[in-house]
Amino acid sequence: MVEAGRSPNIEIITNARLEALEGKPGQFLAKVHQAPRYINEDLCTACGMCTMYCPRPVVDTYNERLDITRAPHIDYAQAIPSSYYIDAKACLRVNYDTCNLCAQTCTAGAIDFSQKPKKLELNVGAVVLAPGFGKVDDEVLEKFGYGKYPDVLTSFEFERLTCASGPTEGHIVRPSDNKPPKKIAFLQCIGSRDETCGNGYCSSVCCMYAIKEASVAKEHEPDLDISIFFMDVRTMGKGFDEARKRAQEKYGINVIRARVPRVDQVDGKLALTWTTPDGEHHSGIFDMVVLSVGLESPEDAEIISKVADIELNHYDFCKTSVDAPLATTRNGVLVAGAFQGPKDIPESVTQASGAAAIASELLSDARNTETITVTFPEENVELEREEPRIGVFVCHCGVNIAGVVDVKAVRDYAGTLPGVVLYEDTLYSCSQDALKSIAEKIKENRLNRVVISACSPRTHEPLFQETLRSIGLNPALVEMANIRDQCAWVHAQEPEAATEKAKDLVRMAVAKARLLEPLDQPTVDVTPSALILGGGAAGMASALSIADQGFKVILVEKSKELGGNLKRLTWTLDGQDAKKVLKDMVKKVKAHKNIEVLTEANLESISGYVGNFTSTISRKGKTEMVNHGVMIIATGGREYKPKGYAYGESPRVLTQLELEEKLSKGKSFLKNARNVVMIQCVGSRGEDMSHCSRLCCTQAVKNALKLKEVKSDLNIFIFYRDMRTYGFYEDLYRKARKQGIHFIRYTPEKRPEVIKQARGIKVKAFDPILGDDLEIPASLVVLSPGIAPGENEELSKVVKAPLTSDGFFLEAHAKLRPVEVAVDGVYLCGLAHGPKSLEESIAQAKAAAAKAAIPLAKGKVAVAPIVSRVNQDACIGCGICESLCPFNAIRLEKVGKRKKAQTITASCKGCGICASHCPTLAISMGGFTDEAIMAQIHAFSPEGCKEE
Amino acid sequence: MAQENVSMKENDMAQTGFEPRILGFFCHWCCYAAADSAGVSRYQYPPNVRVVRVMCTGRIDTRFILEAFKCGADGVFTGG
Amino acid sequence: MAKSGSILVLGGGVAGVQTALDLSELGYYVYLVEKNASIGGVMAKLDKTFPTNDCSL
Amino acid sequence: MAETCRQFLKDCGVDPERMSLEWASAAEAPRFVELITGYVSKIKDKGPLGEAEGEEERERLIRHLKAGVKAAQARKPRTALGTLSKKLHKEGNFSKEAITEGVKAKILPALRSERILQEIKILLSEGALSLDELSKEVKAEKEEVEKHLSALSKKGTIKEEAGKWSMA
Repeated sequence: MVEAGRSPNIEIITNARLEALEGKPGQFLAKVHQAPRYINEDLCTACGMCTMYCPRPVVDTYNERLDITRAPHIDYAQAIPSSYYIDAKACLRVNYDTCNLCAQTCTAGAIDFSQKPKKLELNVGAVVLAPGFGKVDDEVLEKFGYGKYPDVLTSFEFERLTCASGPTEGHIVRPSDNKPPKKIAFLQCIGSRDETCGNGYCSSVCCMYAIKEASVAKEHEPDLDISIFFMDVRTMGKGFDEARKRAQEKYGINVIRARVPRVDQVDGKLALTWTTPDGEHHSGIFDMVVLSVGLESPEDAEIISKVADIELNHYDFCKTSVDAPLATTRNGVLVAGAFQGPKDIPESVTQASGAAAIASELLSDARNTETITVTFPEENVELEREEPRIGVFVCHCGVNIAGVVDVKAVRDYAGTLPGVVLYEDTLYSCSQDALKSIAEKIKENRLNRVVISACSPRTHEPLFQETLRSIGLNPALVEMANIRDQCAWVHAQEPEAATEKAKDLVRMAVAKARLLEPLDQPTVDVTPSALILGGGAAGMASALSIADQGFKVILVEKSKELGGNLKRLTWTLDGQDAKKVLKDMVKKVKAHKNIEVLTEANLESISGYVGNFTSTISRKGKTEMVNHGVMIIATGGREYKPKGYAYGESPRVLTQLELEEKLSKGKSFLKNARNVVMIQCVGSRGEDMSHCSRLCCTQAVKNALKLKEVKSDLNIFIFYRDMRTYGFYEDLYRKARKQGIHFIRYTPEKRPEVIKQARGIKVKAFDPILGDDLEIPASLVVLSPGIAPGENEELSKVVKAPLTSDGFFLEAHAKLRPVEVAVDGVYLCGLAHGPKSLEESIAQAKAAAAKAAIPLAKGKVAVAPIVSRVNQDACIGCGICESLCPFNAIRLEKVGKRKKAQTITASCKGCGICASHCPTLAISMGGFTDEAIMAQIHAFSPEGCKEE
Repeated sequence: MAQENVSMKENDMAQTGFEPRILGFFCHWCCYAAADSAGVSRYQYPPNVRVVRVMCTGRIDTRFILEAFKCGADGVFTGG
Repeated sequence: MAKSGSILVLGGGVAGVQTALDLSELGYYVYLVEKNASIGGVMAKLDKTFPTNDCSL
Repeated sequence: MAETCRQFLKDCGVDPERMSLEWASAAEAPRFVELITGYVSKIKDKGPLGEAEGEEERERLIRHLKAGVKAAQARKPRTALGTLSKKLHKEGNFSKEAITEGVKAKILPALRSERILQEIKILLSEGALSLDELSKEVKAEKEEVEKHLSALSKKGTIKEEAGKWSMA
């Protein structure tokens, strides 16, 4: 987010709405109305004086109305833009022309009541709609006592309560008496899966956040008694089922399968009654009730639909289709995030990148025509060469650090250290105004080394490095002391020891900073092509996107034909002809001038680095070398092969895909059929594979409905554990129930059994509602086997990309980098990443295409400067380094008469094994020199310790 | 006897009052990241360790460890 | 008339911000239009995220 | 590296258990916390450096370490370390026995010999000492010390007067 605020090519227009969208794709004219902030963004220093002096209280919507702020305020400390604004509705000056106190107190002169609303007319080539989601009506919540009983909260409110920067600083208290609650109930599906309020869909995220909020609450208050009331536990995302299980076991959260109809208040406490699946009635008293509210379509969905001229679906979300999940009904207008349908963060982020790819396909001719390139001022080499002049900035991080560590004491201590000429504390050093002020102070004091004592360099170093660059200093001249993640947060109970530790860490950082040296910022050219592994739906979708963005693609498929698992599908989940979707895609791929398809081909090896890979592809007994800049793994997965359930023993036992294939050829096989039994979670969720395969529930429902369509007198039974028909798929589930399809829950301890008889087969299972065993003679048993990983293990070794414990490829970061793998320049999509539907695969493929196209579009990649350097005068050419380097990044070369070691900078990962094994200490690491590490060790001792 | 008791107590006090100084060498990609994530999860652990970040444990040289002991470390924890 | 190299992104939540970032990296100019006074959307209100409990900012 | 370190720490009079090498991946925060907590309490039990070692003088221990650092910088032991790593790497043999034996046979003697040499120099620069005294101070057999003494005196770095050695 901070990056968006810093990018010169992103213009943030706040307080604004779209009023009209005219023209055609490539040449739209967007009319935008912008309301005044009344505070000049460029002048505001975010000091907060205006908030302090304003006499007008307003409820703090950022803190879910749990707190009070004033008319001029900022939503939260790290907000972007980092400028205050005035709430026009509440302000006395705006409405009554009185007061004006804030303008008088503002020393920066930033408050400007002369601002008028602006009308902007923007020429754009494409539009991406990402307005997010709306909130469930209060009316729906009132049924559960919300608004009537103070201790009934929404999950969003509860989220703020558990947050350290929230209104209660993370203490969970009852709003009615400010006392900590002992028993909390979470009610799921509030405003979701509920036709009475018009929201028949599943919101897809509430199960996860309820478990998260319950875990966080238990983390704060281990004695809390928490119950979550579910209908189905829908943790179908990648790794979510395991996380749920862990949370349930670790925190002892009670999971109750029941829908609570209402909430009553009795003697200041909240009374609930519910019925469990076995028909028993229960009741209980709770101190607090949290309503897990669903995601609605945005409040302004209809306005957006009118203005942008796009259609909505029957729930007022944006209308899209399975084969083009990010396209609206208007060409050139795309959609991403929850407006397309309720979804979680990883999926929103994926769709966002996917929408970017489609816009980039559309406008590839106009790439770089309107962007601004930033040039950094030239490095002040002379200043860098001067004696170290160190500035130390100690961050409060709000209460995150200052709540534990005595920040001022650490700051003053820093002032006593040699070489330090400036020492200050900052509230949030990563906020934009703080960065600005740090930059100014560096200039004013002619600093040439900077120590930021704040959070982790892993997350924030790039930010401060860029600040240095922006004022003509080499980015390698900043060092961070991690006094938050590795100090304040982990020693919360020992403020004194934490403060001592912080001082030590600062002393060590300053010692290292004294020895920091400027490092080169090399860049290398990029080979402008992509290698894509896998010719299924995901591989083809990403190939088409990259090709349409104007780059060459080599598509490698191991079988004879393109298509992958899509070849086995007959209908998509929204009822389209899957064969046609496949045919269209294959045709486009084959006809595209930028795509070269290699079938019956395999990746044998890959070397190089982002921008310059060289791969060996074997094909029909021959091998060839291919150069490419990036790579996408889209190797797919496969249908799990069921074990047991008489599968393979009786022709009456099929898998869902086999059923689909049969159905597509005609219905004669159903002629004498009476009972069809479907069994869910075959192989999934702990039977053989531990993960949930995500779409088998929906697929089973889809096929059950298809069977009913073909032969309406069939009796269909679906044995399931939790029906996970998330999002709009819930519609299919409801339809299936209405058509009389029987859904029977089973537990893993009592799985249904398929028994072969002399004539035909029967299914024996336990029915929890009857409380007894059930026997169904079945004409057909359809198993829903999960999605198993493909042959990922070998590929994982070739590419050096890690797998999850379930055997799927692991993404670089589950939320923020969902389509990248740990190896730079290698991206991931489709079933190779984890089980998902066709529409999700296509969206993810587009996202991978966007990420992969970034280095291609830039044409150059920066090489990390932390690499080894060989002092060739000291090198004796022993070759120890060459033989030990895990990345083949150092080799012996003839220099004059002798062999000397030389680093291949672009391949070097900076591990330093060469340096630590060099007999003559001839190798040093950029940013981690022997001297610097020694200095840190010496500074470790409070009395100081010298090298001898 | 009584005297012995006192000295035992003193000894005990000294034992429990001893706060060792420990130097850690953490790998940027693994242990350092794990330590960060421990922070994010607000796990609590003793405040005795000071950390030197390295890009990989392969960077660690025997002399760094000896130097650390020489400079008064009671222990050295290397984390890959 | 030539195509425009700019794109309008409506909404400054996690999806809008990610779209804007990717597009700017791909060589386009982005107008990020947000109805509130700051970007970040709901994501900025989340303390931690499921299942890793990472900080959401 | 770790094994070399352990064996050499022992040679310098430091309990090798004071050094620990553990693995925790980025995703293993709970494991990290467990490891660090366990390690700190282990060191607490051992007491301050020098106490558990039973060295009567902490000063002597520090001197071993000072010489040890110098030894670890010297080319001979470093070459031994590099050569062994290279060999094991080539053979793909990372078994504990191979490493322990290799270090014991090749690296430790080089490091130890260099440490003794460095320590003799440190001691003699502070004052004259007899062979017996030297042998006790550097924690080495007389034969080992004698070897270094005769080499040093050949080079003219040190001299012997009335049974006591001092810098020339």
